[in-house]
Amino acid sequence: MGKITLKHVNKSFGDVAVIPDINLSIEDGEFVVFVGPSGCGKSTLLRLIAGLEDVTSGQIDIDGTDATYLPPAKRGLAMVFQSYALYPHMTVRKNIAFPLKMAGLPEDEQEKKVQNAARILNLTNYLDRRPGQLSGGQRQRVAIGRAIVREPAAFLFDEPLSNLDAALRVTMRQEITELHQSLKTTMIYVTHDQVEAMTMADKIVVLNAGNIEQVGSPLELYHRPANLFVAGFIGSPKMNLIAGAAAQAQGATTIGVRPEHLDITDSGPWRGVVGLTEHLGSDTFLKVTLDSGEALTVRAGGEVALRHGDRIALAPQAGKIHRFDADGKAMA
Amino acid sequence: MGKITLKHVNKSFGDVAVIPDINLSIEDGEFVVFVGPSGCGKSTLLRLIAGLEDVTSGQIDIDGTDATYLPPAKRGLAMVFQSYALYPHMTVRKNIAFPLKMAGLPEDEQEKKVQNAARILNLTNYLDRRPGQLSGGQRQRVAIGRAIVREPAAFLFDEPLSNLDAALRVTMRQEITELHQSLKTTMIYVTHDQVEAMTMADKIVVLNAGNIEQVGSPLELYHRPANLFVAGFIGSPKMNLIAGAAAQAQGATTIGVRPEHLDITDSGPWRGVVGLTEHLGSDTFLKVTLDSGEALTVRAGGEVALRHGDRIALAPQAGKIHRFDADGKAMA
Amino acid sequence: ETTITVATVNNGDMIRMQGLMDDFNAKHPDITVEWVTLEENVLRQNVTTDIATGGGQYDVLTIGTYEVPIWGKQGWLTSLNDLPAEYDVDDLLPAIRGGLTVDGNLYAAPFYGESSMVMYRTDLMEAAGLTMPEAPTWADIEKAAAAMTNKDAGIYGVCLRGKAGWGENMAFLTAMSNSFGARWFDENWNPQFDQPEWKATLDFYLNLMNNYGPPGASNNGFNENLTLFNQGKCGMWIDATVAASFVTGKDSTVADKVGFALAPDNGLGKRGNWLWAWSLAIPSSSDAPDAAKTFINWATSKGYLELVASKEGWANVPPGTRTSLYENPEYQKVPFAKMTLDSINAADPTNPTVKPVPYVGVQFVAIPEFQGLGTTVGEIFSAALAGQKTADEALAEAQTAVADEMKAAGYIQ
Amino acid sequence: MSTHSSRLAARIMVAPSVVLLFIWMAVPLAMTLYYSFRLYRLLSPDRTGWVGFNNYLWFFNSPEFWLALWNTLALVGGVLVVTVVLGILIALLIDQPVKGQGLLRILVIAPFFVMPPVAASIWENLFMHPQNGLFAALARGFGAQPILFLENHPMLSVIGIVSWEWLPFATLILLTSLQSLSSEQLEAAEMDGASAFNRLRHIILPHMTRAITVVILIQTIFLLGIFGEIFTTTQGGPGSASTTLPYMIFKQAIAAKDIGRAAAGGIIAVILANIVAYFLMRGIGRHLDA
Amino acid sequence: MARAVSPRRRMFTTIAAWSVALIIFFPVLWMILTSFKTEASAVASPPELFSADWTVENYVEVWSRSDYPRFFWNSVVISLGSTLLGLAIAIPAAWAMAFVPGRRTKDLLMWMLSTKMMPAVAVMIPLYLLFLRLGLIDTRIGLVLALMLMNLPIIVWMLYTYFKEIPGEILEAARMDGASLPKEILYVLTPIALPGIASTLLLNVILAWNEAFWTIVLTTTKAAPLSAFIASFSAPQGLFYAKLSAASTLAIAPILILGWFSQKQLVRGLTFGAVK
Ligand SMILES: Nc1ncnc2c1ncn2[C@@H]1O[C@H](COP(=O)(O)OP(=O)(O)OP(=O)(O)O)[C@@H](O)[C@H]1O
Ligand SMILES: Nc1ncnc2c1ncn2[C@@H]1O[C@H](COP(=O)(O)OP(=O)(O)OP(=O)(O)O)[C@@H](O)[C@H]1O
Ligand SMILES: [Mg+2]
Ligand SMILES: [Mg+2]
Repeated sequence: MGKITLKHVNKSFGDVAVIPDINLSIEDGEFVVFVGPSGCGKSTLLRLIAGLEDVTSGQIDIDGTDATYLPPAKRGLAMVFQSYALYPHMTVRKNIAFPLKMAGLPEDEQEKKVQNAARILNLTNYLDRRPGQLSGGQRQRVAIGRAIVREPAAFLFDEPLSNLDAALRVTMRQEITELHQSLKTTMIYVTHDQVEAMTMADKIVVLNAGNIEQVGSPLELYHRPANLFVAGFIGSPKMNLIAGAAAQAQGATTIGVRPEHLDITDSGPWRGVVGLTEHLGSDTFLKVTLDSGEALTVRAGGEVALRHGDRIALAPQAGKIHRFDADGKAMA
Repeated sequence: MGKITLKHVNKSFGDVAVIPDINLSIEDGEFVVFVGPSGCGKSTLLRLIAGLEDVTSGQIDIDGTDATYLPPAKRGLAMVFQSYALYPHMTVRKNIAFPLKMAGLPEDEQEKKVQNAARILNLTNYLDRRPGQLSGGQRQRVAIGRAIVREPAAFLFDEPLSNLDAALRVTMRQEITELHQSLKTTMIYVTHDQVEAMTMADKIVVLNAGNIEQVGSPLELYHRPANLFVAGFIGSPKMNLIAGAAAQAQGATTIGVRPEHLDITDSGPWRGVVGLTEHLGSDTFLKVTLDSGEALTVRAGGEVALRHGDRIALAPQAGKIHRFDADGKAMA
Repeated sequence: ETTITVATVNNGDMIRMQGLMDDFNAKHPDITVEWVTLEENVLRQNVTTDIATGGGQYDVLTIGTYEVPIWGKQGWLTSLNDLPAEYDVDDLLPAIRGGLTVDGNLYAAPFYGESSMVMYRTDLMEAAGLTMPEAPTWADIEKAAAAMTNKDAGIYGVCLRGKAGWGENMAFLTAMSNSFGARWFDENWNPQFDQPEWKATLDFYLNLMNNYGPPGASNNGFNENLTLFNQGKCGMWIDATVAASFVTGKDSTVADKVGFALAPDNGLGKRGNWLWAWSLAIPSSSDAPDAAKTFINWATSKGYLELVASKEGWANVPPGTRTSLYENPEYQKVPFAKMTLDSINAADPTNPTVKPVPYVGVQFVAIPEFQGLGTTVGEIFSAALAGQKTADEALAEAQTAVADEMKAAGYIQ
Repeated sequence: MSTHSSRLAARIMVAPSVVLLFIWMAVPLAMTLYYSFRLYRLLSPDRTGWVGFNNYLWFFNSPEFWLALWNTLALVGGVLVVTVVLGILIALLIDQPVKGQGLLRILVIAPFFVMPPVAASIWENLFMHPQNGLFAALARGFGAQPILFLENHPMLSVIGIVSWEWLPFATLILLTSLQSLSSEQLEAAEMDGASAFNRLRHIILPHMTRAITVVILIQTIFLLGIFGEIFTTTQGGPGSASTTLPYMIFKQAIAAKDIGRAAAGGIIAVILANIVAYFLMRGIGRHLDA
Repeated sequence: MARAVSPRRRMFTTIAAWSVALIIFFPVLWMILTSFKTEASAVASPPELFSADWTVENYVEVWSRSDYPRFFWNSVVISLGSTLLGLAIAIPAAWAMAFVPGRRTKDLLMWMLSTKMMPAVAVMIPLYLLFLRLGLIDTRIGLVLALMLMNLPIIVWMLYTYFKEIPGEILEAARMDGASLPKEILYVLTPIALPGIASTLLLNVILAWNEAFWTIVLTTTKAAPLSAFIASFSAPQGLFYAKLSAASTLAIAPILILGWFSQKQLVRGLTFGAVK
């Protein structure tokens, strides 16, 4: 139903090769998350898969057949645009019903599906408004609604939850996960949210400047980042990277320790001074400047008594040190 | 310089009172964060303060003088729009320089400030592009750049970081915090991100359906939510709320315990079965269905060995139980 | 059942005919008449295009004395020689009939005819202590113009056509030049604008207009002058005889103070009046020539004149076509009837000028090239009136332009 | 946006227009080109034949040709300046929320409803006429001599009349373009401290550039062919003072009935129009796709 | 979205806008007033703003003199027919050029406009002959075709500008939602571009309505529209301004009504809220 394969896909805008050469295979029913820094080509990749943009070279297969030159409408995919792209002249109801109308569903079934989507998305009271009368989050929900009413071969989501509040986001996250579990439809999902990436993905694809840095399950990436880029990108706050003596001591050019893998113990080998403290309630993040000059972030419990200027000692947890060679590659 | 007071401000769109009656005072130099569910009126409130929307009734003072009918240009505020509102026909450079040009700055100073902002925002390579050629996150950064190059009486940010990746988001968060510290300019900041709200705010304003539910420092809200709404809204994953017998045992209608305040111990009073587990790497969230039927979320360490179907017992940490009366108000 | 399409100009007499169609329809129920009524310029453009390309859109054309000889010669028109006896061809005014006949074939039946004459303000003449002779000379005109002009009161002694165009200022000036002994061409088609007669004509005209004419006269045509005259701003106006009924009509503020005189002369034997007849003709491309002929017979017959007289009174009968009309005692009661007849009789299209010419036409030269030539020369003379050129410059320019065209057209080497 | 399939679709979508317009252009153009080398006078059908470039030469040798060229450009330029400048101002004005906006807009576009010959006739006789015109009456009311518009300022008068006719066209296109300006952009500019003038200069006008370009190009093409108004008002005069190239062609086609010359004039006009269009495209064409 | 403007400014703009509109409209108003005057007072000097004797006699005469309804109906068929046909052909073309621009798009646009560069009088005879051979003289279909082709470049150009201002992503969304190209254009593009389409329609109907050269050259009786009607009232012998004004007023009255409906479609910001 929804197996998607990219073979040597290249995409350039004029002279700029936004995506130099990508090979990727997405299995039927998989939930794949694309992450990567802003501007790395995630939306472009999605648009290539959708058929909204032509590949400069390479091939895209959907379900084993070459779809490289198939028009978007024929690919049977549903998409949530990063910019929403709502139909400004239609009410929310009509916006959501549009794909159903295009598929030729009878009116009453359209209405039933719309009502259902609106309920999930908390939009029931807004069905008769136009996009111009909605808040940013409401617009985003309409965009999601338009995608989920259908039964496409695959869903493409471009940062669908970025304008929603935490509570709704959690709800929506679960809704989408449930949707995935019940439909078993392939989903490709772009997000900047670590929690979304970690919890929803079967497979995370880390992109950097149009290249794939690593593909793997969330925990694989968390525990065994293939290189410095992935190490720094996955996990928030990001992994502490230490070069110099401490690294050489481990036989590596750089070593990395995640903030949550640093314990504050008087016996710790690394000593330093507490700088900024960030209180999230549930946790506290401490910036610690080591005597060797390195700045580390440490995650501590919600109620630590440490203050700016306090001296502490840190110990990395056993087996939680990542080692990287001079090329930034992870060492076994 | 930037004290803003709202007195009995009301805003209706047609029949719908989006903001029924708000009183709020923002001190000069304060960093205030507005949070609340999507559609609760955050953007509207910002637009009222900016003067882009007329109050239906009530008064807005800026620096002690009545600014209710002052046009936006005269209020001396800078704003980042949720929808970016970039000038499509100008390059990034010109977009950012626009407020400076309007203020009549000499070209070379404009260029210097633009370069500086571009550096902070990682936009240096994109200065000659038009907004249409940028990714979503790049556009958002341009919008931020346009606000921060000026020296306004106050900044209004409407979800400025929602489309940025985690790493950049952390950087930008720090940049804005530093900007605030160095300029001491009032900032009003709308966000859905709990981390941003908790770490950046001097004061968080929790809005719900156009009403203020609670105003307070981040930790105040975390530790002493005034009511069920705030309790549920602040903190992620959200606080577990338990009614029924367990609550009555505490003399309350509802009690609340945050996921991070539940320990998994065999001696725990609440017993249940593990359902879904979400692995974030740094943490694992467990959904536990108690024997009494309540579903709780529990935060556990990154590497718990529990699986779907395991039976466990939970104990709330001492003093971390929130009690609410029948009206949802917090009890002392 | 035949349908014929009749193209007509939108003047009052033609419009009136459309209102009287019941009579025709009653007599000829098998013929349906469709009208195309257009303004003169547009009509001429459409009709010319149609006939020259053999379009065959029309069955009856309304054309003037300028077109008939040219088109007749081309064989574009159906001869009307076989009109029934009761039509009484011999009753047509000879001057008019002559202009519509080519090589003995009558190619069009005149619907109404007109000439030009002097209209003047009796009250102003009286105040100036002058009287207008029945047949004034140009000197009389100048004297009267000088006497009547009172620019402060907004009264100008004489209003003449100044608007450029072969049917506007050139109609007037060509007719006027006849009385000065000038001609467009000599017998060998050599243009004559370099001759003293033309110089005299133009000098006189410019002098008259500059001293006694209204400002902005280079844009005044028939309609503009009519308006001015009706508003009492002109002492004299030399123009078409048809104007007589307008300046004495209900829209005129000077209706009861207008006198008429023959167009002026210079004692050379020709008067400065013209001759024009709107006539009905059948293009040879018509597919219903018989029905068309039936219609023309009806529209230009004596019976039609009586029909108009019975419905609208004698004053509204189309003038200038039939001798019998002017012999009718009822019609003789109509004011300026006689003046119209005299004016028409004073023009002779086949022998229009003092010196001999190779062409037919009083205020035009009936050759295909004349419209273009008239337009060009009209512009030059209009510019002279506007003060952009002197008379000499204008004449020299006209001479060159016309000579070039005549060469191009192969009349002269 | 542009993908293989959409490009294919695009080609199919433009095809009908292109094919129809090609036929519409090519056939008459070919015929005109053919006639332009022929002796073809409607009223002298017996005299025909090839004349080489004579018809063209007639134009180049005509004493009024260069003046006519200049007048043509003056007419186009003058009307463009008036309509675009006033069009922008009026579009801005009637875009404001004012009472009776609907009726107001109708009034502003009303001149476009009047057929050009009628419009010219009204202006000539009811306004510019030195004795009966409203302007003359006004001038006399102020104790001044009436201006002889058509005699002393023929080109200006024609430009004035044509501008009045075309102002609604410009206004309406510019107004519609104004409608699509997102209000948030204006709000952002306002927040950025832009004064009303600066918003106009930096946001509104740039937004309207494409519409302005279109107004200029479309009007240029129309204005390059205008002759009716001139015929009704000044007859190209006095003399040749207000003769334009199309009016010269008009005289050849309608008065002189010389189809060969008119055709040659038509070809010259097409060349002139192409030259003008070329410079316009070089000057402002880049705004089309931005 | 609306921010109230201060009453004083509102009043100022109202006065300014109305003054400008009235100045522009004045000649038309004058024409309408003239149509109710007698011929004499129509040219009275000094001009009479309000005639002493109002009359509808001009209308009576104009009406009785020719078959106004037939001319009117021909005008409606020809102008609406040519414009609607033109829109049907031009909307796809403009879609293509606005949303799938290629390197040649600008040239193509320019070329389309260049088909209008030939002065009408210069091609009068060629086109007349062409129409004659095709049997299209004096047929409505002939005029519909001619005017459609004459205005097609204008329609394409105007639509192109309006389409260019619509974010392409909205159309992409429709494509993703399974809309075929015709549906994308019908359900999404057209309604969003409605203000532009309305003004295109209005302007081109007027252009066709007012076309006074070809409509007269190519018709005689059956297909003659109001331009021919008008041409039968201008410049005959005798005073005619009042009658001409009456005829013109009759000719513009129907199109005023169309104008009224079209301008209502010119509403602001249809794209508002569509994209970030
Ligand atoms: N022009 C309008 N007409 C009617 N209702 C409107 C209009 N604009 C906004 N609203 C409604 O007002 C409410 C508040 O909107 P607002 O944009 O302030 O929400 P918000 O808190 O910023 O939401 P979000 O987090 O989703 O951006 C929403 O329910 C929205 O639907
Ligand atoms: N039309 C275009 N012309 C030129 N460059 C473009 C164009 N569209 C996008 N780009 C560039 O391509 C790169 C990838 O863009 P893309 O939108 O795919 O990024 P992204 O990964 O989705 O980023 P974000 O997370 O910020 O949305 C960016 O650097 C962007 O500036
Ligand atoms: Mg993106
Ligand atoms: Mg918002």
